[in-house]
Amino acid sequence: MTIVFGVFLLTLMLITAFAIVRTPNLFVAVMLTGIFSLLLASNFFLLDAADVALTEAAIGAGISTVLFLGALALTAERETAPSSNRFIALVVVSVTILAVVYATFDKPRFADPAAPVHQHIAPWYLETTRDAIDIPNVVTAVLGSFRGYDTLGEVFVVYTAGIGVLFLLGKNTGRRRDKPDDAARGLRHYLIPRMVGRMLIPFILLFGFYVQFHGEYGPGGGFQAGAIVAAAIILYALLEGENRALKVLPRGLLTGLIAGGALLYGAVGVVGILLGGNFLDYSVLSSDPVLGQQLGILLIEAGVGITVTGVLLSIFHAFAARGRF
Amino acid sequence: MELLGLYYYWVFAILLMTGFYAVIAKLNLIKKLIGLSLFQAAVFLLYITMGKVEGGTAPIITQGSGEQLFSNPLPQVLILTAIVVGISTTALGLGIVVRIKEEYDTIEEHEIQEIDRK
Amino acid sequence: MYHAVTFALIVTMALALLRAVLGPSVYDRVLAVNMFGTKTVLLLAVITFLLGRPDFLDLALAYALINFIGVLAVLEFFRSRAKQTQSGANGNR
Amino acid sequence: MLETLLDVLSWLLLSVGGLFVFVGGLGALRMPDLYTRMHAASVTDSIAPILIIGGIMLQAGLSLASIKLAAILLFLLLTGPTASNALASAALLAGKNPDQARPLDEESTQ
Repeated sequence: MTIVFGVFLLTLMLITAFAIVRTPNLFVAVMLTGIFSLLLASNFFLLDAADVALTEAAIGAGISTVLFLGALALTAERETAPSSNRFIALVVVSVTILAVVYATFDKPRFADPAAPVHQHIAPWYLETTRDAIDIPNVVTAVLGSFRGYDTLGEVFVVYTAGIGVLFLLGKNTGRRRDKPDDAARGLRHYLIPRMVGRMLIPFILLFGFYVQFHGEYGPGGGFQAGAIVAAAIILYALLEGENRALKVLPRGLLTGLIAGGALLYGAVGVVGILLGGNFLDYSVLSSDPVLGQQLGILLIEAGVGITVTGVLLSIFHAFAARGRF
Repeated sequence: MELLGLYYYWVFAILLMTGFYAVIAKLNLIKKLIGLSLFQAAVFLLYITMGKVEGGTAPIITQGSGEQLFSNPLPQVLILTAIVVGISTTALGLGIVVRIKEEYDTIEEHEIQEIDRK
Repeated sequence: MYHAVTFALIVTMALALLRAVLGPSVYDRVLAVNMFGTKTVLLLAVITFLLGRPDFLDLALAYALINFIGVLAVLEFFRSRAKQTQSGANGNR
Repeated sequence: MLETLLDVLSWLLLSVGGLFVFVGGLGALRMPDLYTRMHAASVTDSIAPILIIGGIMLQAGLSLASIKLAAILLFLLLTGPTASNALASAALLAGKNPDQARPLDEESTQ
């Protein structure tokens, strides 16, 4: 029965995607992207990917809308020209769709337990997690320990993207100073949203930390928690004005967070080497290998969370400082 | 049932190409970025679809559940990080678009090319 | 029974989506997106029980908390747009 | 006996909640202008979550899930009406007059 719901949601996703591409109004496209993200998260959840759905929720519900709207406020709100080479593009796209659809008939049946993907390493992960790491959430175990190198790489990609945005939209534009003070005050004259929003901020922060530290037992972890904490601060910036948010977490501190989180991750790996193990081998961190693994995962998740928070907030402030948004 | 399962893959194909169409046919740079994120979402969907196991549940081991069937955790790990990386790179793209707007005063591809030709 | 509620929620989501696609004004679309968000929270809450894993309610909780930010961002966007055109009219853009 | 009663009550809440959700969605689609649509949509923001989450809570019993559900309900009830209020005031400030019989068809954020 759930597959029928899945099919419904997928159809809605298709309609949304077509509407996004068709509309010439970019603001409308961004609004529809919000809907698309909600549908995507619901679909992930139906496909047993609770962690992924939580990530999509944390990113798609607040931050991506805020970033796109920030960019729209700085550029333009409408497409001015029709598509180019529409005919050729349509032909290319249709041919590719047909080719992929033809290929799907050779793919393993949907959700087939005997599919090749499920044969190789995944059963080993599921089995070994219980003995070697002893935490309930296998996704966190694979993310933090079994594929720790991979995650380190991803953290550095996020780090690099953050640094790139800071380079592109750094603060030395001179425009910030002529900005009238009034514009930096946020939504202060909307009394009711402001009061309710202020009430929500501590709960969002609390929830963020819960997701961070509960990530070994339920859906969650550093990536989600970083996004949620960043969302809380962005909410504060929207309500009270960007300058107040910068007083709480100044730019220097944010840059420190970006570097510090990634460094913490790397340092855990180096400590592993110094204690006689391999890079990112947490078993040597404690006399009990299982406890060492758990400690290592806790530390690197904290590093991930810190970096993600720093990067997302830096990006937000970089966009906010550019214009009146 | 068989066909419903295939539908997931078809939706993947169509979503992927919808995003791709926006990237190649639209002239507005922000629209291209939105198309790119649609493209990304389609790939995420494919990975998670392949990780699903019939009768399985999310790979979080609950106490006393005994022999339970779990969906594949590996694609979930890959996509989980990819989502956060995706938003960071999209933000980078948006940053470039904002800079282009400041330099060229337009975000339409053909107008930018015209200015470049001069 | 959960199935029936899920079905009702999905149908309502479809209606809201239609409203978001049809418009006609931007406010209608924002209204539709907001409504869609609430429906997603309910849908996720119902699906957790449909799948029999109540420990995944965190997901619905996350949406219940964070969806609000989107609406506020839109408000701020409207406000900044209004200001921009004002100052644009005065010629200092 | 008590359990059957709770079951029946929770199914009742769930089905009435589902009905309200559907009616609200239909109203949001069919009503003639923004403010009436908002009126219909707010049904799904207030009474429907109370009924649906109340129904699920009866099924969940006294557990952590119930507490989380209560928190979800609380936040939904806080943010939903606030968002409607903010949106309505933004629309009003932008010059959309509720008295007008015909909806404004222009597509701009002014």
